[in-house]
Amino acid sequence: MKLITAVVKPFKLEDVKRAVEEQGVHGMTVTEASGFGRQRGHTEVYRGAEYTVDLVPKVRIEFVVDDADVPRVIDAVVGSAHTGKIGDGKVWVTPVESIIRVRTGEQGPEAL
Amino acid sequence: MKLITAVVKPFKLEDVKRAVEEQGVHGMTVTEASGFGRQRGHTEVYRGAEYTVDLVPKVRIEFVVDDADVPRVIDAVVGSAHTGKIGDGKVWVTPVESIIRVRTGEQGPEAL
Amino acid sequence: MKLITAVVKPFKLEDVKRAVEEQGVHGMTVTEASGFGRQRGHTEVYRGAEYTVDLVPKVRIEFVVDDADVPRVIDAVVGSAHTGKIGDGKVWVTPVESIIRVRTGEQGPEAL
Amino acid sequence: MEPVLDTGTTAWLLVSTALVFIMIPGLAFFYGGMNRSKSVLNMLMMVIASTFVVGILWIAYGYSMAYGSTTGNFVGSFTDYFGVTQAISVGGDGFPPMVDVAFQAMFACLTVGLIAGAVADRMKFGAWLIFAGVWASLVYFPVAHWVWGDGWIGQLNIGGAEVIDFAGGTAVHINAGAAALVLVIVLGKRLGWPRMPMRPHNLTMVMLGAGLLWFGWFGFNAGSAYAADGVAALAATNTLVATCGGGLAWLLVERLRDGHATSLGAASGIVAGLVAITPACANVTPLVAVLIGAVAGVLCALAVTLKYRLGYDDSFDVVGVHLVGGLVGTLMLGFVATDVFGDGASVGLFAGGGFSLLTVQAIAAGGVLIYSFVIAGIVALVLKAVMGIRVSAEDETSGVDLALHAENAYDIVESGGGGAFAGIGKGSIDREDG
Amino acid sequence: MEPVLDTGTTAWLLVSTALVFIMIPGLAFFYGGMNRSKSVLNMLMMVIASTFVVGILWIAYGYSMAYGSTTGNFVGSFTDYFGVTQAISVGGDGFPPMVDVAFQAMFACLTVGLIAGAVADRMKFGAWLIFAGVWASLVYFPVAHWVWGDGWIGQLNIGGAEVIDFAGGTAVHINAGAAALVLVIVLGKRLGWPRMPMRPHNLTMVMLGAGLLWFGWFGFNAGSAYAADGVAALAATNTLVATCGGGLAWLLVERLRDGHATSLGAASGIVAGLVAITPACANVTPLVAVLIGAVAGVLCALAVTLKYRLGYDDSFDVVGVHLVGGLVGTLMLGFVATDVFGDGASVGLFAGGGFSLLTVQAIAAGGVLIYSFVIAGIVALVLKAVMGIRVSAEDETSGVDLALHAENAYDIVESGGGGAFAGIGKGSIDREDG
Amino acid sequence: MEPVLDTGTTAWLLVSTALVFIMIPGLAFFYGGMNRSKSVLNMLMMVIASTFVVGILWIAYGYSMAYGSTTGNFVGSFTDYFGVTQAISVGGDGFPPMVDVAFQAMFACLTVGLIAGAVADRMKFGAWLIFAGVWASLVYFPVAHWVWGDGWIGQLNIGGAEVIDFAGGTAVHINAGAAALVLVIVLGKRLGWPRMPMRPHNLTMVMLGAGLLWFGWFGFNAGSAYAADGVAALAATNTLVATCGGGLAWLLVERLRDGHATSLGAASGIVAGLVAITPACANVTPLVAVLIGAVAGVLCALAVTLKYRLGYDDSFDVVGVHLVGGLVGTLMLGFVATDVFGDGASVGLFAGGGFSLLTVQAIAAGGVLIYSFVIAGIVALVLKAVMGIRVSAEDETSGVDLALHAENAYDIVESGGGGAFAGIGKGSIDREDG
Ligand SMILES: Nc1ncnc2c1ncn2[C@@H]1O[C@H](COP(=O)(O)OP(=O)(O)O)[C@@H](O)[C@H]1O
Ligand SMILES: Nc1ncnc2c1ncn2[C@@H]1O[C@H](COP(=O)(O)OP(=O)(O)O)[C@@H](O)[C@H]1O
Ligand SMILES: Nc1ncnc2c1ncn2[C@@H]1O[C@H](COP(=O)(O)OP(=O)(O)O)[C@@H](O)[C@H]1O
Repeated sequence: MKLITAVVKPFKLEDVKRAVEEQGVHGMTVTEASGFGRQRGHTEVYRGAEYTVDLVPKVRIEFVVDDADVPRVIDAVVGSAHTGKIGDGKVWVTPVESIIRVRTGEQGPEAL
Repeated sequence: MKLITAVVKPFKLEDVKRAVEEQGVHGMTVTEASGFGRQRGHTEVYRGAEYTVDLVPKVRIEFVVDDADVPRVIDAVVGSAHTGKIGDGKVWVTPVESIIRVRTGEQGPEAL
Repeated sequence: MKLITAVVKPFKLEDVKRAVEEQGVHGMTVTEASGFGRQRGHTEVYRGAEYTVDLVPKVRIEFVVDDADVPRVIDAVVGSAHTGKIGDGKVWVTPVESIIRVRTGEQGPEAL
Repeated sequence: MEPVLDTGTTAWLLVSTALVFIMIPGLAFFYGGMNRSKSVLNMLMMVIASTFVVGILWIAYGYSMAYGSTTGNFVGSFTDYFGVTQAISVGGDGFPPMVDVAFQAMFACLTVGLIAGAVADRMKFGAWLIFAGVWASLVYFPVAHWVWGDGWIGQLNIGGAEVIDFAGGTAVHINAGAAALVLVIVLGKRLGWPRMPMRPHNLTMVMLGAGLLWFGWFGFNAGSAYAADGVAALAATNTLVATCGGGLAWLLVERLRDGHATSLGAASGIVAGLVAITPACANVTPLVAVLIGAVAGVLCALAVTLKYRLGYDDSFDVVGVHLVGGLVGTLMLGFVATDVFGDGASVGLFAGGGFSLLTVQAIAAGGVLIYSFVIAGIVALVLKAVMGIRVSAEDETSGVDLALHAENAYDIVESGGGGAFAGIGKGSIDREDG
Repeated sequence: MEPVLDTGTTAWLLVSTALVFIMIPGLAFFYGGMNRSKSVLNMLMMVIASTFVVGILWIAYGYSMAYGSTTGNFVGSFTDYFGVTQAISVGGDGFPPMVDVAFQAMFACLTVGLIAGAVADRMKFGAWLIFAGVWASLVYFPVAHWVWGDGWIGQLNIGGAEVIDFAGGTAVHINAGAAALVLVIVLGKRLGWPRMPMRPHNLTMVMLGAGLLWFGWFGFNAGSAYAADGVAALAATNTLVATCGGGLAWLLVERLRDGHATSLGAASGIVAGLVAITPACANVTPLVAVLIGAVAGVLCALAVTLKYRLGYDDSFDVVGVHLVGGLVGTLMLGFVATDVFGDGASVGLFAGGGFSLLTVQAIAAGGVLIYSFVIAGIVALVLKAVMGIRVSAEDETSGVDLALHAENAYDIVESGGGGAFAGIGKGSIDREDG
Repeated sequence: MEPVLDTGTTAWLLVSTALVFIMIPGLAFFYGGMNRSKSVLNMLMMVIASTFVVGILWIAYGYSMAYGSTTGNFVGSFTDYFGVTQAISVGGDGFPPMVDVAFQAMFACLTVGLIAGAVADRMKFGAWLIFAGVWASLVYFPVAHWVWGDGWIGQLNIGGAEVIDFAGGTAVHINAGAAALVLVIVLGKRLGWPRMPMRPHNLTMVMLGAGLLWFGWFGFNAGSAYAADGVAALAATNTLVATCGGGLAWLLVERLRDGHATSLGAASGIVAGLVAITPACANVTPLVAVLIGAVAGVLCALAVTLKYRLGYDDSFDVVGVHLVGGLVGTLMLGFVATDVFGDGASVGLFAGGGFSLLTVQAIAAGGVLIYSFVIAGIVALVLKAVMGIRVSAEDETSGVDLALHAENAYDIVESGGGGAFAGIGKGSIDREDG
């Protein structure tokens, strides 16, 4: 099993959710985050003053999925979160050794 | 060492905390999250109108623990977070290669 | 590739950011968190009453970095987040199997 | 005899002016709290900036159109009080005319602001401001003349019954409600409505707004007595208790229909009660005022779900609360109005007045409703054709606060202690997201 | 001579009515900010909805019980002013009686609302509303008669000294404080109290509440002069400066005791000063008013920790601030009251009046304290037996806002820009959690 | 003839007192919303606690220094009204003198509070309170004497032209603005300024503050007529429409300069318009008032960026809005003042009055500006030398709310339902972080 972590632009959350649902993903966990990357250095004007923005709002989405589903889910996320503009985000994959559903105690793929 | 990530119902946080403390867990890190899973599809009435709820509030708890403690901690979490109703959450385990305590620079089990 | 997760005191975020930038880290993702550790048990007085504080505010920072950069980045984080007082936080490392840049679809080190 | 200044009445009108003023921010918060957090500032801005516009138009020519010498009982002279310099005087007969200018200015600004609650999240800011100015000029100023100036509604008399619209159930609430209805029909629904819940982002703000509205409404209603006397006192008492009735009734409906009495319901019931008692507050006894409020509470609580059945996205229920509540108060007078002060006021059916009062009330309400609906609809259609009145889907999705005003309302770091995020950019603008 | 309407006084009473009204939302915010964020709406609802109930009861029979012809100096006639139609008139002797109905209605609603601060997070909403209505009927209306009607406290005279309770230290604050004390004893502690900190979730809201309370208190105190004259002016000045004294004193206590002067302390000191000067504001000079406020600031700051020692969970210190502050002002008058206007008012010990004034003040305070405590206790016990007054532990844990009102106060997405969470369900209800 | 009490005027002054009072919390919120969330409570505390101090000083000796018999037209007697007991009376000539004590007390407190907006995030709380008390004593009380007592500004007469400062453009706004300027020069910049954005943490709070300020300003300006008459009515009307002009103008500048009209701009434009019309509200017609507001809106919107060029960290633009806005209103009178009431008031250049009025206006403005700047600078330097006026860098970084007041403003758990974090410590204090 794998954990896919995606950091994407907040307004893309709905789209990503719909895209992965179509791939049969049954669940995900979302947190609000702030991101720092190449977008850094971008300047803004407010009340007549300029300043540099470092951290921009992102959402961080986690999916635990079966190994076999990883490529499809990644494609769905990348496809739906893509705008082509800087700051679109990252998706990374880490190994998961086990997973349990709290409600039932089921383990492994059944827990998803 | 392992990282145990638990996504549970917010009002269970206190119970989980107490349960893992009894297992000798020395620390944890908590973030507010929103969850999407089988609970999705559930409908609500507000101001006379019905709508579907997708994301429901959860807390996401991380414990870095010794390999040997993993089963006990998982049992404590699952036991204390359990309500038997849909949306109770998930617990998953990922490998940790190293850990450092910032205050002292200690590494490995001593850092916990 | 590795994922470095650092949980540090909130007011150290700026310092950590600067320190890792000097190590050439190109990006990071930050979430607000609450921590529970040895700091627990600490008591406070408010409105004439004493009570124990369990969860204290932290920030949780994630860096995906090349394997080779891990030690340097950890040193930078530990060095910059250090105050020597209890509650300074932890840094842990987990393996990453792949990473993709959403904007371009680049994979691996190029995605960083 | 020389005109005598009544300083007590003048003091009361000055205060009432300030009280009605605070309803404007009150309204902004009442609506703003119902927004999602990505569009609350835009709502505050719509209400405040339309006040900027209408306040200036009012002293330029609005007061003159409302209170100047009449042209065919339709509209007052544009120039009689142009710039309101003619109203400047130290004294006055009872009160200086300028205090009436200020007092009524607040009514004009507030009435226009009411409409904003219907168009949350999706209207172009510039188009809103133009709509506000044009609607005030073509609809509100004439209708104020109809009701309070020398206009046809004030002149109506059927079988001795004359229209009762003490503080503006018709001129303010039905008027604004009708305009809101047609404006949202032209504007269209919010993206995702009604599928997405779009619940209030800050119910304490809604409550603050309701509290300020209720507070200011004492000036709105009791100030409309144009005297510091027992009429004002009755209006104040009725303003309190009708609202109690409205709030309680709305909560009961929710408890029975949805299972829970909500704070949004309490706030809405307050406003429904206030709206309904507005035309009626000097023409019924307090227990009847409770009844009027309660009926409005029930009917408005039911009416706010109409939009789901009929499919117009009146975002914060301007129609369901102001149009319906205004009709409740205006028409109930036809039944329950009594001659409380024994000065020969028109009375309703139950007080032996027959159907005459009900008839004139219905004519007044219907006349204003249709006029406002038609003119507002034409204005909206013209603006839509000429400049567009709706923001892009992208701006609507990412939020009009950011898109139109380059701001997010909140940058609250609850951990506080570290100030980690504060001002580093979290509250700032991710322009590439647009 | 025909009764003459004083429009200035009438205007001032109309305004004071509105000013006391705004104390109700002010109180709701003062308390609501101290809640945890999972129960703020319930606090707003308790204060607002008890106002709905008490407002209606007041005009139905409350005013009559307070100001109707007396039965044994204990309670006024139920019917003299039933429905308050008897108070309707255009003019009046000085002011129209109806303005007194409205002004005093606010006192009744506010006094009941004060009690809500003690029972945060855990009382059944329906039980609260019934308690509010019954306590108002059995305690507040009679006590108002005792103090301001033809009741025994107004009649007390020992050695020429008569009770001074200008704006209601006894009738309002001691009265509400005593009821709050017994109600929380019957109701029990919040789960986790006092182990869990349960700190205020929004101190800016507490400050807003304190600001609105202070603002409205000018009407509460200076309006109680029932005239727009120098007595009202002195009351207003004292209302300002006693509060300055109370705020400063509380901050000093905190600085010395806890190390930091807090904003919760500033807000509490404001209220303590206001409470203490309420009975006294027309009977002392401004510098003495500062002293009264400062003494109240110190004593209340110390008193709010009593609950930890005695073990009653008076959540937001209704006892520590209103009961104690009310006693401070009422009893200090026995020492420092002077005949400021030279009209023969009772004076205290330091002005050569001996112990007479202190004695009557103590009798009045004690009488109201005991009566309110006993009756409120009986009402609470009966309600507890009959219907239960406390929510389930599950509802209390997950939060009464959600459990009772199906709402969360806030759904704020600070990142704003994306509107990712807004309205998708984060602010919505996870019903399974219950 | 016996002095006659005018209850209408007295009522209006009592109300105006309350209205000016609410500007104090209004100001606190206006500024507080602009803070980062780690320092909002400290801002509220600075404004509220300086009110505690100045309120007491005012009745002790401030009123006496302002309105007592003059010493060389520089300052009033310290003892004439010491403790203001001399002002106690039931009646009075027109109004009881005590109502003037209360009304003017609010001006003193507010003026001092204005300065706080410049020193956000970094000033020691104790040092601020001492500065507040000393500046009030050495600067505000004498300057009030200059302008409204028997002081030199009130005596100025050049070619028949006398200074016009109706409600305090010079005495309040220029005075506070000049003090703020020198204080921030002595205090130094916030850490990270101007590199870090430090944007407002809660723009709805800024709007609430602006709304309350506007509301209270009706009492500030129209109350300064010291009568419930047509002068007050004109002042009220101008207070409305100048503000509309100011708000609209600021939004236009932002739209053209930055691309977006912001809510911070709307709020700032409101205050700029209010400041500018303050001295002028009884000496111009409403359309000219719109012009004054609009000019202030434009010039202040441009002036707030000066600090970046000149390098002083006037955090929330006390200089840019109050000093500049006060100068705009005061000096524009030299051009546009007209004798609106035909009572021989000084008129400006455009009304044929030549340069005399402009000259006296400039002398008054300049005199107060220099005096306040110099004395405030000396006070600040002495305090800096004696006790230090700035918090440690550590406290500033982690936030003064926590460091000075042991609190965080917010502990909002938006998920609500679970109440997971609420009160468990998230809102509590991580003392080791300091
Ligand atoms: N090395 C990294 N580790 C963790 N998160 C990262 C890393 N690099 C980027 N991110 C996250 O991805 C987001 C987008 O990255 P950025 O470099 O701004 O844009 P892009 O991927 O389009 O070049 C960042 O805001 C941050 O949240
Ligand atoms: N595949 C997944 N990856 C990550 N988080 C998940 C996944 N599935 C569920 N979750 C989390 O677990 C929570 C509970 O899951 P849900 O399916 O609603 O209930 P249950 O586990 O009782 O069937 C979700 O709200 C979500 O936060
Ligand atoms: N076992 C753990 N798993 C996850 N996070 C932990 C763990 N132990 C500590 N932490 C995090 O590190 C923070 C600091 O730990 P703490 O024990 O308080 O201080 P120190 O590391 O200085 O001894 C905690 O607040 C928590 O967020």
